[in-house]
Amino acid sequence: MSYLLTATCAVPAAGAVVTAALPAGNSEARRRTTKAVALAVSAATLALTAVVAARFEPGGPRYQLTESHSWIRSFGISFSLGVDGIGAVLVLLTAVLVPLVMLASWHDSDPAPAPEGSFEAKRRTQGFFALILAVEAMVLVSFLATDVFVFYVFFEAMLIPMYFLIGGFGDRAGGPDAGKQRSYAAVKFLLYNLLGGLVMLAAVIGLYVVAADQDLATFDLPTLTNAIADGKLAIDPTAEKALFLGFFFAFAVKAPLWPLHTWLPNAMGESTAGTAVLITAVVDKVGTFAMLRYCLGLFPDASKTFAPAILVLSLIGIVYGALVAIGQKDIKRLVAYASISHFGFIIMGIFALTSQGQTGATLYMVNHGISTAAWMLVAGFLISRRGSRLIADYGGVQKVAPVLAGTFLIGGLATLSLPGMAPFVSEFLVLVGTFSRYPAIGIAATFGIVLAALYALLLYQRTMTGPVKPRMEGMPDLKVRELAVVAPLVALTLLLGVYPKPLTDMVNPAVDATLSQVHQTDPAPAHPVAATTGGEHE
Amino acid sequence: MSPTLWLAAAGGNSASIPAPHIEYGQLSPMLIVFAAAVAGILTEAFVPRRARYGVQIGISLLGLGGAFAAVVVLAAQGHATTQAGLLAMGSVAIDGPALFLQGVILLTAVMAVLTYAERRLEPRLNGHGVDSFAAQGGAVPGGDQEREATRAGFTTTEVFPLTLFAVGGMLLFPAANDLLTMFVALEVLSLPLYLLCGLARRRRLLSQEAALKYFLLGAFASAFFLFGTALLYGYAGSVQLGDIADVVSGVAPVTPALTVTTQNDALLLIGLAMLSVGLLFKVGAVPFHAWTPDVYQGAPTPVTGFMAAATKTAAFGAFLRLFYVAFPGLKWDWRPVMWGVAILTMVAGAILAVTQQDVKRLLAYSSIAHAGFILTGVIATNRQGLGAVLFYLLAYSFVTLGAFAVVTLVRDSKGEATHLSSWAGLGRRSPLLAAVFALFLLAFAGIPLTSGFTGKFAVFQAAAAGGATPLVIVGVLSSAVAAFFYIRVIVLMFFSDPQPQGPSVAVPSPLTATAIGVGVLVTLGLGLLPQYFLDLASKASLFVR
Amino acid sequence: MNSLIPLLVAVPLAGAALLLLGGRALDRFGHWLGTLAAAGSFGIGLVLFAEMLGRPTDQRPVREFLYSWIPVNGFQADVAFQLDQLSMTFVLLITGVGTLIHVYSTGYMAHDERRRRFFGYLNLFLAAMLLLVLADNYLLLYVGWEGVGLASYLLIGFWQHKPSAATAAKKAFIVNRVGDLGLSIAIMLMFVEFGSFAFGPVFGAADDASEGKLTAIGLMLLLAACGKSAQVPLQSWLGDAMEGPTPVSALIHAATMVTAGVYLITRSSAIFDLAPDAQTAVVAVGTVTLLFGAIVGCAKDDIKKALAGSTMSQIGYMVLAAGLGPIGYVFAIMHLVTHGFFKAGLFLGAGSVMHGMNDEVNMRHYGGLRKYMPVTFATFGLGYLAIIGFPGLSGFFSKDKIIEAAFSKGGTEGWILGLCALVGAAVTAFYMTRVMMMTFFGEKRWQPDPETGEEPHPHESPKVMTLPMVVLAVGSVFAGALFTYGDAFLKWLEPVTGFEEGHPPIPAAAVTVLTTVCMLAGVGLAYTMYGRTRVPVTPPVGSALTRAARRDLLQDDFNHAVLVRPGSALAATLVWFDSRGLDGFVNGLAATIGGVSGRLRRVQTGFVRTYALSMFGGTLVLVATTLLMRSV
Amino acid sequence: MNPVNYLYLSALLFTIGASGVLIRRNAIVLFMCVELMLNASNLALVTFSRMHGNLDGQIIAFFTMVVAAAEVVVGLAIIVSIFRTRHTASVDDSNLMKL
Repeated sequence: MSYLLTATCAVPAAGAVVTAALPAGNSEARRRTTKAVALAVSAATLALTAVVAARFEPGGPRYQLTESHSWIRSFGISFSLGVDGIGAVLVLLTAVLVPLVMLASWHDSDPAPAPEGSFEAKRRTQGFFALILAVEAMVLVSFLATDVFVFYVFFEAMLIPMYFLIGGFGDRAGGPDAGKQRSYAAVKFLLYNLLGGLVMLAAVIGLYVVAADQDLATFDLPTLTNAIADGKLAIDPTAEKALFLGFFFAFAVKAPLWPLHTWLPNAMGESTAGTAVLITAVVDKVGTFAMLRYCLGLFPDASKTFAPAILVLSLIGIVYGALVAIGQKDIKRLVAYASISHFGFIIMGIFALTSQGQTGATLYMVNHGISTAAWMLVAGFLISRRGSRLIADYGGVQKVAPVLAGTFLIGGLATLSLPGMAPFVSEFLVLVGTFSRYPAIGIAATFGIVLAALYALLLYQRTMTGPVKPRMEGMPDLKVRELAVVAPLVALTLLLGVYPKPLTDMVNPAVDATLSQVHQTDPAPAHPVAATTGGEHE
Repeated sequence: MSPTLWLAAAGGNSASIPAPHIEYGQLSPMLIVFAAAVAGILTEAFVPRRARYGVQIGISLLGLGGAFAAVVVLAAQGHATTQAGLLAMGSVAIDGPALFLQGVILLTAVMAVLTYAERRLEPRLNGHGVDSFAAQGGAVPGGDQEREATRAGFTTTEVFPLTLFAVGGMLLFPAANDLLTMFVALEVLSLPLYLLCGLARRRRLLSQEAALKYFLLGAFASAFFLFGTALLYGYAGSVQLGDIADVVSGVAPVTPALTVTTQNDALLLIGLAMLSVGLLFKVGAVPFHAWTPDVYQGAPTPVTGFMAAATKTAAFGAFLRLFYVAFPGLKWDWRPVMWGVAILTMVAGAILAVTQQDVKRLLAYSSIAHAGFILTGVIATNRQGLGAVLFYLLAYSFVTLGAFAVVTLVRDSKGEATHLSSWAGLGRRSPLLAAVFALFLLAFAGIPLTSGFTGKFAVFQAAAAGGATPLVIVGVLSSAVAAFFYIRVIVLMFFSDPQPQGPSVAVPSPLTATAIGVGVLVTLGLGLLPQYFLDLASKASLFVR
Repeated sequence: MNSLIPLLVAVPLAGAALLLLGGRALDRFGHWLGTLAAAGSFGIGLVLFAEMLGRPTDQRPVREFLYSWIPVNGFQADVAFQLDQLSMTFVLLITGVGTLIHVYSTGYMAHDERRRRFFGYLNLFLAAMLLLVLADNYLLLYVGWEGVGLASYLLIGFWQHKPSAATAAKKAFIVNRVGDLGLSIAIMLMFVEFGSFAFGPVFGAADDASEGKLTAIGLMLLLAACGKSAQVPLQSWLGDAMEGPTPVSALIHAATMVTAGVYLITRSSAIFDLAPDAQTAVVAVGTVTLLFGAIVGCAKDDIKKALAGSTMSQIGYMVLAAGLGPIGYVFAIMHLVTHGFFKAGLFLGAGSVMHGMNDEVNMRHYGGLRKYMPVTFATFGLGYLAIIGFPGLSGFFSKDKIIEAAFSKGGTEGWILGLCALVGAAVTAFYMTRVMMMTFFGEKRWQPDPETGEEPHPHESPKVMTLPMVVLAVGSVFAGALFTYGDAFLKWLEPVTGFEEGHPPIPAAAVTVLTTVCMLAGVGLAYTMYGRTRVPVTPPVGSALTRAARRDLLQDDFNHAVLVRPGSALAATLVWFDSRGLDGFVNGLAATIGGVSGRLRRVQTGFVRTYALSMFGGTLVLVATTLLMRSV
Repeated sequence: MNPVNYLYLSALLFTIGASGVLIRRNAIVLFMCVELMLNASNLALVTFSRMHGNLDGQIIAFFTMVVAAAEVVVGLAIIVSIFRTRHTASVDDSNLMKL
């Protein structure tokens, strides 16, 4: 039994502890060591995940590199990990983003003017980076867990470090009541997700009780899903529906799905750009990921029953998020609402129950992570320069800081999923996948792409073009560090747009497995023509 | 009265009253504690004032430690499982739950004693370090006598023997196998607590008021308990839980008297209800909770911690034994009622806590909510439920003690600063303490990887398995509400700006530090690696009859 | 040999990458680098053309599979190119005209400090446009389709510091996105219908599909075409697109990109031929637009906007032709090519004029420029003659064929179309003559620069700018004749698009005559209005129609009233709803709990007897319920 | 004489005691009412003991008296100390802690 996955999760966890324990102090040197250590740890994690991805064989069994360590026998709980294609790509995403986020928020944790000897002055930096690493560790576990209980535990525990990140560290743009706003956002984030989590807890217990009644007292996901698939474990329909809703509610809050989304704009608006990226690009993905793995795997029939309703909600989310984004005055909130619209697409892809939809959704998770990270982080650089989040305060940036403007535009274009960029691939797959089962919804969702163009380009036009606004002159262009953050993201966006095959090869088998759990096959075309790859029809 | 009457009452066979046979070895935990208590009293009588403090601590720790050792030995001898049985003519049971809870109570007591003995928090009085108890309990607050005592640096070392007596009662309570023993145990654990509540060094008026309220209501409740006992005795002709169970299930040999009394279910049901009142009062379940916030607030904080942890444990122990041993046959009568009580307790506890402004009252209401959660496990009435409740009590005790120990450290000129507003920004000034308290709060809130979560999961799981799914749902929802006010405190500590003349955090002696440290360890340990203790609890989860 | 095909795209793409990522180092010679890339692509195009001619007709189309792009079970998208006669025609047009305009731009943009980036964008456009016409499946075509949209966005907004430019750019992109909606839905329909969206398979299986499905696909494709080719109702962006530098207008918004719609329709002939209703829609759109554009063209005083109007209407002709089916496709493409020449020429001429008149665009401030810029005048003049369809010049041949085909549609439909086309011809002649007169004839109406106040000193543009104009002029003169000679173009394209002889109700010669007459009428009218009578510097009020035409026939006002204002209102409402409604509900819930808590607290009076009472009450309830449980 | 009547009496006493607790203000009287409730229980115990013809009830009664005595000790101690502090034995006066 290899310990590779455990190691992958343990490294950032240990790193968090170490970072937190680093000698306190406000000296620039002390802070630099802290940051260096944290960055090194995240880099090591990235290396490990790279190994995982390399060791992963797309053709192989569903879960690979599996390991299982008995944890709480009384409830048939074991700390078991395993990676499937979907998990693999998301693990990679996480590991790639975290170092970049750290690099991007290099100075966000430098102490604001604070009384000597206070926490701000002493341990702020350690805290910030330790929390990021803690979040990374927990997210990794929840992507890798193959035990429902283990997943639940980390799905929940993740909230705490996230909560302190949001509440403890904001960007420099906050007004006089920034602190109040921040803690409001943090509490809102925590309560929403905690409520979701507690409802899920009831469902988790319910699932266990139901399973235990049919002497299958375990939380082991493969065991459960297989038992359900071949009817060894029969959950009566009403119970299944209830349990499904219990799980789905938690994930829908996390994802977030309309109308449970209202915590996201506050959280992303008030926290630092880096934290915002962690929220929307990494943590929220656990929600959509879990829908795919747990809702569909454990409750196939209920999933099918509720799919149409969920599709409608996600459709509303797509349009609603985009429209509200158009109406925003605050850059970061705009990005947040854009993300809500995108999550609509992801969820739609998942519950269209077609292989295009689900592969699309999975890629969407990755691509949205990358592109939004690029967009948000550049926005963060911008905000850190001018000290304001208000769109109205900006204008003509492209004149003074062309590179910043350029990268911001690229981020925007990626967000409106321009063909040739990664998001296009996933978005189109989702649309096709949805369309092929629910044409009306598919078409309606397509209108999202127009709205996306609207909010993305409006934001660019208002901030970057036109005459240079006062207090804009002499705004410095991107520094090397900032370029080092954006460049990889842009590169990935283009690369995955032009050549997504490596990812699709990883994801497809997992998606097929998921669909077979739900007993669904893609609708066949009306007048099929010979499959057309590799130029066969020459 | 005259002999003839006697004989008549005794049914004419007075000669054959058997000489009681007592298993001293298996009763040793209680005996040791009581012995230590008596020794403590003697210390008060004969040891010079200066030396008492040390001696009392020594005696207490020795007594409690010894008792704990005895418990361990008994458990090792298998008295928890195979050798479980009835002692002292069937009036005391020694079995898994009894020993487990006795162990928990003793450990809690040890930590409590540590916090009692803390003398670094109060400013030294002309060279004498003093603890958080009144210089002289009897002296009028602000009166000359008190000033005198204070100047002399007196301290009320009687608290140690009092606590030992209370502990003794608590040890007996969950082991009591007949209603009379239970009643006596109830009183033995309550009376010293009444006194302890009134012995705070600061805010003595509040302290005395707390004592008064606790005492009057306690006495009121035990009156109900006693009347319930009377009625049940009337119904079953015996106060032994086992016999009562037999009579209820109709397997007992029928005597002419029984034929009369057992026709009258009212006796049985009313008696049951009144017994529950006495116990529900102790565990602080709605609507018998009213005393909790006031008493918790007024009592000296170390005492509050001790009460909150140990009393609840003991009371739930008795509660479980009563319902699992004497009234399994009555499930269908008492379970619906308890459902109501549990729901009411969870919801009211959570909701009432939302608007509290005083840390100790907040914790009081949270303890009410937790009583509700534990009740869901009790209602499960299956072996899982029993095990879950045992585990929950273990987890809860240490979190509670730890939390109250932290409260003792946050002080300003007027002593402990318990008003929430003064806790603002604590996390900025002393992050470590705030982090520890946050951990305890998160455990209360049942966040995963803390003991609170494991316990909550266990009881809810048992309840669901026992068919009480609605209770579970109410449980999680009220947990959400509860989370709200725990988080409120965390926000206050970490995200709001410190007050200019806010409280300072006193540096405790190793005593309190140990108590808190152990609390932290147990909280994390039971969250991360609970397996051993879950096993222990489930092994212990069988009552002897 | 096929392996050259990817290079067609790769070369300009590389150029773009180099120019955009390469730092200031490239500033000095970057523009030549870009031009080189264009020329190189053109060269490759010529080579491929040569060797395509070398092959027998049936083997001319070639396909080059690069790699599998998005493989998801049934959904197989490849990166694969297809080079057939149709694509080849476009390749040559794009790279050829493209190269010329690169050269022109080296002069035109000489003084712009962001010149390097400009050429980067131009290269990017070339790459995208080539991808569009070379793709062998609709999804890859989509990439090029939006790629050119992006390039156009970047180039229209090249002078971003001008809010008007930024707005125009955004508008162009958004309106195009609406069109793209159509394309993506069409692709989805194809996927659901055929399980594929590659040209070969889809066209192969087209006749299995129900006409309804095909009509739907066709209409969606038409929507896409409307967006890209500025056809009614999605034409509103083209006028504003003139905010971009003039070479951009010439290349993108006249010669190449805007014709992509025509390409799409022609390429999808297999679908349209089986969906007559869709074809009717296409024809209708084309006809409406050709008149619409022409009318707008008549009213504009801004030379570029006048030309933009004319572009719109000329593309209307092409779309009309394409909608006519096999009788039209060839001529649509033919007109597309010739139009590519003369319209590019005209725009470059306009650019040259502006260059000389320090960027003045208002024709009312021109006049009598022929003496000052002879070359420009000559080339512009030839382009003018070509577009109005002066006999013998290229426009004459291509347009005439279209009108003829329109008549051949047959029935009243045919008559209507034909007559509209004729009217269009007349109007074309009118507004082009107007432009000609106002710009090069009549007395000077030059105005000092509003800012600097300096008088304009019109002068001929440098060789590097005039040369391309000359080349294009030559093209606009001879292309038509060349193509028609022995039906060369027809023979060339027929294998791809198919062709059937049209049979106009009136003899072809008659049509030609009619066309010429209309043309002359238009010229005459315009001459009397603008040649003989002097042109007022300030525009006269004009008729209602004129006033409307000046505002693009109220197109924008319509959009604003129907889409923009309600849209932003809706957005605002939703913002309110989000914070007040949803969030309000949640916060309200929290507040309610707090309120309940506050009220419940009152029970905790602090009076011990109240507590006792609550206990007593509790006991009674407990007893009562226990007894009740038993009795029920 | 039918022992059941003694039960009625004890119930009556118990109720009187309970309502006394609720009605009276003086801590001492309150306390006496509690004692009354205990004695009511004793009466019941003894009666039942008689009915069942075993001694348990009577023994319990003795225990109860002892316990009650202990309660008195503690109770009076508390009440007296409060009286000395506040110079009143009215329970309603001590409600510093509420809500």
